[in-house]
Amino acid sequence: MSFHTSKENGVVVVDVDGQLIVGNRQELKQKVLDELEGGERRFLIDFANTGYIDSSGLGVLVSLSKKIREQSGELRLSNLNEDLRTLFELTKLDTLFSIADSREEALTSF
Amino acid sequence: MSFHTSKENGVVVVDVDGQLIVGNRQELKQKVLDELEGGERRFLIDFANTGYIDSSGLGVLVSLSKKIREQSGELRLSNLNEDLRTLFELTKLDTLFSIADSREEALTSF
Amino acid sequence: MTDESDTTGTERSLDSSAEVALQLPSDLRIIEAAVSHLVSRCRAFAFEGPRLELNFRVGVTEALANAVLYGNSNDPAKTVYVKLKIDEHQVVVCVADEGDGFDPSSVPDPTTPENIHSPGGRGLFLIQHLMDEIHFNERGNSVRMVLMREEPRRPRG
Amino acid sequence: MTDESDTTGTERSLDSSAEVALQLPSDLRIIEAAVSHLVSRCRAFAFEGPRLELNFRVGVTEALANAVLYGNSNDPAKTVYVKLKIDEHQVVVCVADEGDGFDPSSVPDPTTPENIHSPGGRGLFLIQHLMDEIHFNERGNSVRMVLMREEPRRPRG
Ligand SMILES: Nc1ncnc2c1ncn2[C@@H]1O[C@H](COP(=O)(O)OP(=O)(O)O)[C@@H](O)[C@H]1O
Ligand SMILES: Nc1ncnc2c1ncn2[C@@H]1O[C@H](COP(=O)(O)OP(=O)(O)O)[C@@H](O)[C@H]1O
Repeated sequence: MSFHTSKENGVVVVDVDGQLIVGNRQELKQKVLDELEGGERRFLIDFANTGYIDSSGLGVLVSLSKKIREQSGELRLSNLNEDLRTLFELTKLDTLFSIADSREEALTSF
Repeated sequence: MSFHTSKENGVVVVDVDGQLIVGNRQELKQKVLDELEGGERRFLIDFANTGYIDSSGLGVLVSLSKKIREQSGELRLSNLNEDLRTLFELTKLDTLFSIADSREEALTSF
Repeated sequence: MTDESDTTGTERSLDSSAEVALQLPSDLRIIEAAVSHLVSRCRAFAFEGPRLELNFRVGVTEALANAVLYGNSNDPAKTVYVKLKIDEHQVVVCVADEGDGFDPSSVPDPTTPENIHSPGGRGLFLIQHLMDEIHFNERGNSVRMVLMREEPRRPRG
Repeated sequence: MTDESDTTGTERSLDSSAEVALQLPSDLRIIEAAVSHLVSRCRAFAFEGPRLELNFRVGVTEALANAVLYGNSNDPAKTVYVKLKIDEHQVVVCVADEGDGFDPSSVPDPTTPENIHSPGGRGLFLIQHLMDEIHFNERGNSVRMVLMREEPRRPRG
């Protein structure tokens, strides 16, 4: 598992490789909050290489989204496969997040 | 556990926070080899914040030391506490490495 | 304490069912490895696909996280007990902790407008919706989850 | 399979000794957590200091790593069995794997001039020098290590 951060067109893009679960959610949270503190305002979390997400992983996305909005920033998500989409739909979090099919789509829509 | 890398006076300093054991040795190895490939030649691994080292951790130090020497570089170690020193003495690896008491001593002796 | 070779646990491995027992240190860091282990034991029994990769993985992850965090109060000296039994129809997983238990019926629905913005509270909900059955013991420190290999035809309650 | 509260293992915890049993997924990622767990169980029994933080930690880490890597061929579907018993004098740890075993007497001394530059081969050596006793079962897939709480007065063999 690892989180890889890059910057594309003024957007901080975080790739989640592996699982986003209770054991590593703090690492993602800290990475994004550090960038937010550093002045970044546009964030994309890309799940193209993500295995599964548990409730803590979903929770960390909810709390990051709130913190980013408080700084007038924006968080988008992309590349949720069918399984991950099921999780967002079950928990109704698909209504809370701006979810794009692809990374490109997400990046151009900011 | 984490490995933190910094550059001081032309020396790549790696701090080992926590354990250096079979579960994470590859991470240290990769970090140092990346720097070596990037052209760095002087390395200091500092154990001030290290809990314990197992045989795989010792092994990774031996193999890094060899790879660095092959590129005419140098590896030093510093801040081994009494327990860690015992491990180096037991395995006779204290004869293989250049071990300094403090980080400063190691840095000035390059 | 013995150093005979029979300290290696033997496993009942008939053609039609298999059992796995784990006794784990109560530590969030072991969850990913424990789930991979259980998944690979299921695969060895020809269970695969999204029900394994999503429903099983997430359900078991949630139960283990709750056992570690709440049941065992995140105390690394405590233990989490896991049992898995797989046969040709279903997999049954029990996760037990050393805690005092809780009342699962008191946990609110995380999808209501008041709760949807909360960072927590979705674990039991996910177990309930991803597993086919979930039972607690009376004390509330042991959960038993059943997942059918194939999606049941009747809609879930 | 039961969901009664007695699925929680109970532990014999007399005043004078305690036992711990773990059944672990065979995965290098769990070693650190397993060792912390065993260390905290020893601490709860008033064993502390460098013999715990160095000798015990390193000895147990080596035995677990060998069980996962060699005994269980790094196959995450396999299991590692750990038993610990601590009393007022000593702690005894057994680590067993599902492998075919090996002949410990065939492992060369890693401190000789020919071997000192090798990246591997120091695990058993460390166990032998850090623990007070080490015994293998005949098959070689189960190791039993004894560590006295206090440094023995007689020099080790
Ligand atoms: N094994 C357990 N022992 C004690 N309390 C538990 C246990 N599992 C769950 N709970 C309680 O149920 C609540 C809801 O759990 P859950 O739905 O998993 O969400 P979250 O973990 O995000 O709080 C927890 O906050 C906790 O109070
Ligand atoms: N549980 C085990 N099962 C089978 N072989 C083992 C086991 N433990 C150790 N060995 C063998 O003994 C050798 C030496 O082990 P060790 O001294 O720990 O050094 P290393 O792990 O660096 O090889 C290993 O390479 C392996 O061949």
